[in-house]
Amino acid sequence: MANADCIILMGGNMAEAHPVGFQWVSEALAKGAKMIHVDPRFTRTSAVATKHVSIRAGSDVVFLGGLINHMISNELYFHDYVVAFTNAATLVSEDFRDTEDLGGLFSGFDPETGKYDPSTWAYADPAGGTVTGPSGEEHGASASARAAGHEYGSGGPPLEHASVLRDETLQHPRTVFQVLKRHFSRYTPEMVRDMCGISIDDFEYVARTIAESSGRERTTCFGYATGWTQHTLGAQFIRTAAVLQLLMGNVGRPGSGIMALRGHASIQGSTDIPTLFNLLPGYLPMPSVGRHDSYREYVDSIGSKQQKGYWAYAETYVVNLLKAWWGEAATAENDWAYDYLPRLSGAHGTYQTTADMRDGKVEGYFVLGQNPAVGSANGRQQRLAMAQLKWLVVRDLNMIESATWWKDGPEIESGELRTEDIATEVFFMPAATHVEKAGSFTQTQRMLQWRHQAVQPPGQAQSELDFFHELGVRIRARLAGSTDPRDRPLLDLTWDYPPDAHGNPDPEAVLAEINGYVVDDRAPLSAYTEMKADGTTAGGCWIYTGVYADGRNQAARRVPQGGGGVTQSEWGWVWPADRRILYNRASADRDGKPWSERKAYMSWDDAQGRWVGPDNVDFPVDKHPHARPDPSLGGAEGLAGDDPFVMQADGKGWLYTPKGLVDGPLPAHYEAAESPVRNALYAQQQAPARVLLARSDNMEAPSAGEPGADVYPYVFTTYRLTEHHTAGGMSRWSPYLAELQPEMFCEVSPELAAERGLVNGGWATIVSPRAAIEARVLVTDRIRSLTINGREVQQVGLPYHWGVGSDAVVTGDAANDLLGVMMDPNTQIQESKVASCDVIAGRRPRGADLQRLVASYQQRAGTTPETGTRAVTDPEKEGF
Amino acid sequence: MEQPPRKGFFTDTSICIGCKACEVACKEWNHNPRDGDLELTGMSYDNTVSLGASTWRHVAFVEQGRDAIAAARTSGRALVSLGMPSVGAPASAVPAPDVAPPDTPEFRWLMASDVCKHCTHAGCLDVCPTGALFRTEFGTVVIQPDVCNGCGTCVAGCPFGVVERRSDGTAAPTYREGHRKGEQPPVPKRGVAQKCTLCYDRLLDDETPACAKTCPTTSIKFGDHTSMVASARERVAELHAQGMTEARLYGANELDGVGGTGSVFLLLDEPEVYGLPPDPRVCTADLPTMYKRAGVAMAGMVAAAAVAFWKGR
Amino acid sequence: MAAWSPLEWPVLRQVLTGDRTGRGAAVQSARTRQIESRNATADRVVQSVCPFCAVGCGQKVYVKDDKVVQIEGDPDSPISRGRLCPKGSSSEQLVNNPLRQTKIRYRAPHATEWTDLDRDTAIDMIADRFLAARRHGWQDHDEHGRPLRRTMGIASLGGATLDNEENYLIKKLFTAAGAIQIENQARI
Amino acid sequence: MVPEAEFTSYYDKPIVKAPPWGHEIPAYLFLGGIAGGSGLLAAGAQLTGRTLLRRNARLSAMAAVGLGGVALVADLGKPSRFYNMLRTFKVTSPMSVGSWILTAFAGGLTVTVGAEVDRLAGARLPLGPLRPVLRALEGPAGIEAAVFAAPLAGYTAVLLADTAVPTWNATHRDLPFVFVSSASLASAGLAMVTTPVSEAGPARVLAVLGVVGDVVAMKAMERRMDPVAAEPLHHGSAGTMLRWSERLAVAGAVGVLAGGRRRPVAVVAGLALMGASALTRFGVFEAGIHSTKDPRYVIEPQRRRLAARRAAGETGDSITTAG
Repeated sequence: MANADCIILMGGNMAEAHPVGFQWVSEALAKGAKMIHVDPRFTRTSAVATKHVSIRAGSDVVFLGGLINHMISNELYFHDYVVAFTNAATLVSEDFRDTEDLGGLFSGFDPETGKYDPSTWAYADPAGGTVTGPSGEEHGASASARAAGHEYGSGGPPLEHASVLRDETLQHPRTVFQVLKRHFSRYTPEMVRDMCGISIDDFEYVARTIAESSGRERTTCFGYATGWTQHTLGAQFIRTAAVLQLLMGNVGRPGSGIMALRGHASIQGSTDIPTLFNLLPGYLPMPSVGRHDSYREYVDSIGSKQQKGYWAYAETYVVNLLKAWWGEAATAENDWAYDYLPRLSGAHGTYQTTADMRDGKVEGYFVLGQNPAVGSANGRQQRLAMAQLKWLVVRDLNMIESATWWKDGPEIESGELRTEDIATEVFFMPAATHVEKAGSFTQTQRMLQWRHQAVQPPGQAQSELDFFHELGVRIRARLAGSTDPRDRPLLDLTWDYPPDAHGNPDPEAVLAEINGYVVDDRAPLSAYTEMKADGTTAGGCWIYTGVYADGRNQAARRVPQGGGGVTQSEWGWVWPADRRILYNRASADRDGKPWSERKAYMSWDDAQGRWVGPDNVDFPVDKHPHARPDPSLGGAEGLAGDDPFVMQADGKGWLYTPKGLVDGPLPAHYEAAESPVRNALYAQQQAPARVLLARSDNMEAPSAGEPGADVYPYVFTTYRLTEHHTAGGMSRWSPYLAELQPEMFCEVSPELAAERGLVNGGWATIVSPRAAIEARVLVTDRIRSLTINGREVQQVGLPYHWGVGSDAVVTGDAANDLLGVMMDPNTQIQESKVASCDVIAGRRPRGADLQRLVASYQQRAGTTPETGTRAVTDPEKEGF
Repeated sequence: MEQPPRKGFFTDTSICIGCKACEVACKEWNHNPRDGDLELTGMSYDNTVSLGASTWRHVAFVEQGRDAIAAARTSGRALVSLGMPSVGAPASAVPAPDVAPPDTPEFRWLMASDVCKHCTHAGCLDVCPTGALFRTEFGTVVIQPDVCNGCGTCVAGCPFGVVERRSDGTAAPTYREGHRKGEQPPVPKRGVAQKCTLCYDRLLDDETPACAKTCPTTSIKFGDHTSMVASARERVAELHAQGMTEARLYGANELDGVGGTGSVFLLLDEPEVYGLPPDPRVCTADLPTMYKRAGVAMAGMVAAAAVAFWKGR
Repeated sequence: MAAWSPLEWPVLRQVLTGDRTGRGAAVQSARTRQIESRNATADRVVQSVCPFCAVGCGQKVYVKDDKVVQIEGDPDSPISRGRLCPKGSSSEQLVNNPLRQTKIRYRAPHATEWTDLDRDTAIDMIADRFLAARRHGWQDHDEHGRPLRRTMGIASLGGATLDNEENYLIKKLFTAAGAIQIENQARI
Repeated sequence: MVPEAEFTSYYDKPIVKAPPWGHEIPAYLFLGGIAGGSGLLAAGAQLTGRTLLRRNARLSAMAAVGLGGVALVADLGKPSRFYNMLRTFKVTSPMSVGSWILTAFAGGLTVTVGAEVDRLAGARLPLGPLRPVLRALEGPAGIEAAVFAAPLAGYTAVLLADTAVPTWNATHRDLPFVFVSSASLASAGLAMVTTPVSEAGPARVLAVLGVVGDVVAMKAMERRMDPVAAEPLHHGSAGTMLRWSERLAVAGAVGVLAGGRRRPVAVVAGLALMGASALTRFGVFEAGIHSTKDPRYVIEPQRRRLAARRAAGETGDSITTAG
């Protein structure tokens, strides 16, 4: 990032959320770069930005689409890069119909199910027809790992093969480029002004700055965070930026790219080695019933051997995982114990689980270093759901609200729950801090860093590793001798980790298993390319292979400053294959020469016959840039010398997504699920494929144009402050942090304050269809009222760190209680950044009056569980 | 005994992001108790209000509109035209492709981390009767908590309002012991004056002070005082070259009322906007005059007494 | 405290040393002259990584008498260059926080208060409940007779603040047990 | 709304901190003045052979020193470390200088009081062979104490003025005159209360001179101060106290002149004068504390003097510089 000439921070507040990461922005600024912050609020990031552009929350696609349109129509895109490295020249199927043709929907939408059939979005096949997926299914990475905006994770979805039609003049009307041009033509500066509240001058300033800071000599970098992911079309927010960055040639080059700024120490790691329902380690999908009933179906669906790049070897990764888990019980004869894996049947995300819990379908719940009573959307639903559990295990450092809701939660105060009536058994297990256990975190740029243990955990505290290992041992002991086939997976599980001096499993041994080894002699593998699909190697997470190369813990490498080279490669270990910039083949042109001296990184050295540069090339190291292998070849062999996007099935950067996203091949702007603004781009108001959870405990506010929309007239957005950490479990118990931001507050514009009689330092009550909370008021010019479609729209800012309890140093109402659960269909992430509310002066009612207040609003607005749940906007019914 | 060079801070507020890491790192290192009573102040994002006995770094937050920004630019320009001592633009000016002034004139949010100034002429040090305050080998001013008897004179002696005698540590004291709101955390060193030591213990071990070490954006720089002043001058010239005439230095002038400060600041507005005095003067600068005047007055008193006994019947 | 000596009297030292005005070395106390950095006196220093956000800043953990006495930025880290944000700077307080829980607490059904449990009992109780819930929520086949081999009785949330090795064991154990409702912050 | 920071201050928060001093401090200022003045009266009486005045003045001084010392110690944050006041001698610290003055004064005074008490007790104190020594030292000790009497009465003015407290600092040229005058009139007043009119003649003269000095010095001081820094002397409780102080002082002087030879009048006038002095000390103290609470008292005088210097072409001494 320090190498960028222009940095666009959008949908994130980097200076506040990642102050230390922000030093690289500071450094770029000191070198003369520009930084533009596009955000609904003027934050601490804006304070040091070259320019702050105020945008209506949730309208980012309009703004970015406007930029795409500007770059295309003024021919400001990086032509040579686009032609060479993206799918701009690729032809799309004749059957594809764009939003232009279908009133805001793409072809293939089924209003009954609310889902798209993506088959018409495919590339045109030279042999006629379309290039579809191997068995019509995508692998897990694209369908949901993007959950946390993991744009460069492990690549795109599979294609049957990589043979496509291309027109490098970009003139054919069915080239991706022409489709793109037409699609974004309605994203004009005027549209940006009317929908985002951004003046044409400001828009042009941003456009000019990006255009001037892109191309051969310069690069622009984007940074985003949950301001993009937490929307009903969050993945498409990121896609829009990716399209723009590909158009401008800002991917795979120094100072380029799109940086996901993630919020947790190992949130990347917990997606790579996922504690997520839909994934297995290394972005392999959890098998789904009906699609993956047999091993063959499963393996073929992940990656086709005929597609280009490294996903073609997916079967190898699967075999190694199964072998690592079930050891000798996994054999070629039993399909490597594939049948030991449980099957999904639809989404089993945390919010679906919560609903099931509330309905009494879940008995036991482990909450591990997380605080859903405060941190999850619709907190009341979360707490009421937990009250239906038989038992709950909370493992944390502090006595968080998720462990105490049964005695001091908001529902106890309001009388909805009575402690004596709650049958849930609660185990609070004290956890170990990061210095009381050894292990690795994977940070936001995919780097694994090892933490050495400093001291033993105090008292009865223990690490997750020790606890779950011990739990596994006892469960297996109880089942010993069982003949029930359902117990086989547990009994055959490899669960014999050598103990350390204190009798706990050695975390390095776990890392070694993750890394992978030769089954015979336990020799560690040094690269995933060494993995075999014949059962002679095993490895728990193929993308991490190499982290234990040579039997050394590479994540523990700590040469000061990483050894001083440009890539600082002797510090930690970066997956995949210790590569610091992904797709870095794109830092050189088609012929393998640097695009410019200034932005030189990797390049082809004819003399040595290999790619050279400061990094490990993200490409077959000896593949000549002019190599043109037989199109029918798959895997790494199939990659052409100018196919830098080695994880995409055609080796190209995807401006258009023929497969892999479930809500459209191109981004299109839809309004948030709750919005007081009409979508001016299309008749379709909300994202048609958004995921809903229509329940009486998860009501939605009417959107613009619907009766009752004016009952919740304001837009609120939630965010975090630099002084606190998410739901506060690690910060509200710290006196030093608590005193810096001691109370829940809301930020409002002077105009809204005047409208509602709010006083700086006083109290306000914020009401949504789910809940009402109180907050101290900060009236500030940092929040602007915006003119949208000619009418003023007021936004309310709500930090979400506080929760109701009695153990923390500071407590307060939880902003997340206001949120409903409406989700992005790609990621199953809820929309936290935009929703509708009303604000009134004064503190909220206590006791039973609180629910009465919420109910009276619901009545006035006429909301029912069905409100806002129609997939396709009906123009007739909406009156236009 | 060889004297190490004078040490100091250069706090460049133009790159401060208001994260308050300095406040936390300072408290953590110095084991200072939580301050205040955990109430929102309504002063933008500032909830610690000022420097004090337990808050030795304090980040100020100032929200300003167009008029205030214009005024700051004007007052900054006036400083330049006063012909202040100024080194020219740095030899290696940054190769900025575009020196147009940042075009966000409608609004700005200033953040500035304040700290003890470690004055060349330190009022607190001068007026201390017990020798609890002393000037270290690093040219910094430090309180010895084992000597201080809490007379409080240094509190009155500081023109910047830095020193404070530590009482119970909260603004609205309660005497329930504990850490939560409404409770009183244990307060060490109660009753003695407290302020920034510029991490005297860390300096002895050749370590950077906690605040400067943690600062994510290098807004707080630490080093030899002369080089701090030099880089401050370079930085202000750089900003002026970019058209940011509101930038100015505070404490870099050894001819000022406190002989220059060990902690130098780059500000973007008048000092009082940040809660700093515009023209501080060490009180002991006038001490000779005071002693002289007091001598005359005392002589007068003796004379009056003499007259009284001579005339009084 | 060392025995008091008349020569320690600063007034005398003012006269004897050059510090006539009593504003320098003459007034230093014996304790002041012995000041040392607690980093310098630590028994060992351990390299670690900040547990808060995903930047992955390096930390140095100073330990004395098996107690963490200081956590600060690791200047060797190319990621953070020794710097930490306010949260990272509070890490020592996270570890040594007086409010931190170090005891297992158990709330029985309908109880109004916590009680204590020893760890052995607690893990045994959880193992029993785990197996029971697994059994109760077990599904062998879906309505079309296709294999499911899973349990809907157990769910889990969390992992984004945990180690890769921990997440790996959690996922491994839960998957082998047939539990699928495993989620973390990445989706929140 | 978050108030946009005024041009002049940071959310109206104080710039300088008020010293953590309670009412023990003005009480001490008052008592120190009484002690110093009484020390001078005692020495005069000693030299002019007024035994009653000598005895009463010495005892008064001792009482004032004792009470004052208690007040001082009580106001410390760590009273148990009061002895550190003599840990060092710092000429830059009026508090240090004052501590040595107080010690020196109290030293001589204690000897004289010992002698007086022994006399009062009819030489029945168990002094043994020390009695002649005491008697021999009594005279020189009285003179020694007298040497430190005026400094004791006056140093407190420097103590207050030598601070960053705007109103106190602005008085630094003239407050010593106010304080020695106030000390004179108060100690004289006390002598008029304790001593028969026959021996109180010098006290009456000193009282009148003290009142004249007090009123004149106060007026001169206020005139010379920055008008904003002087404001707290006129407003609020400080203003009220200082107005009543002047009234009581003048009334006391009139009483002395009109009827000072009548004991009851002398007693009333003496009490009035003591009241006047106490009010002066509390008033000046309060005014100073008040001036720390509002940043305006720091900013406005400082900006004015900065502007004046700049207008006069002195541009090299500002803390704010362009480079």
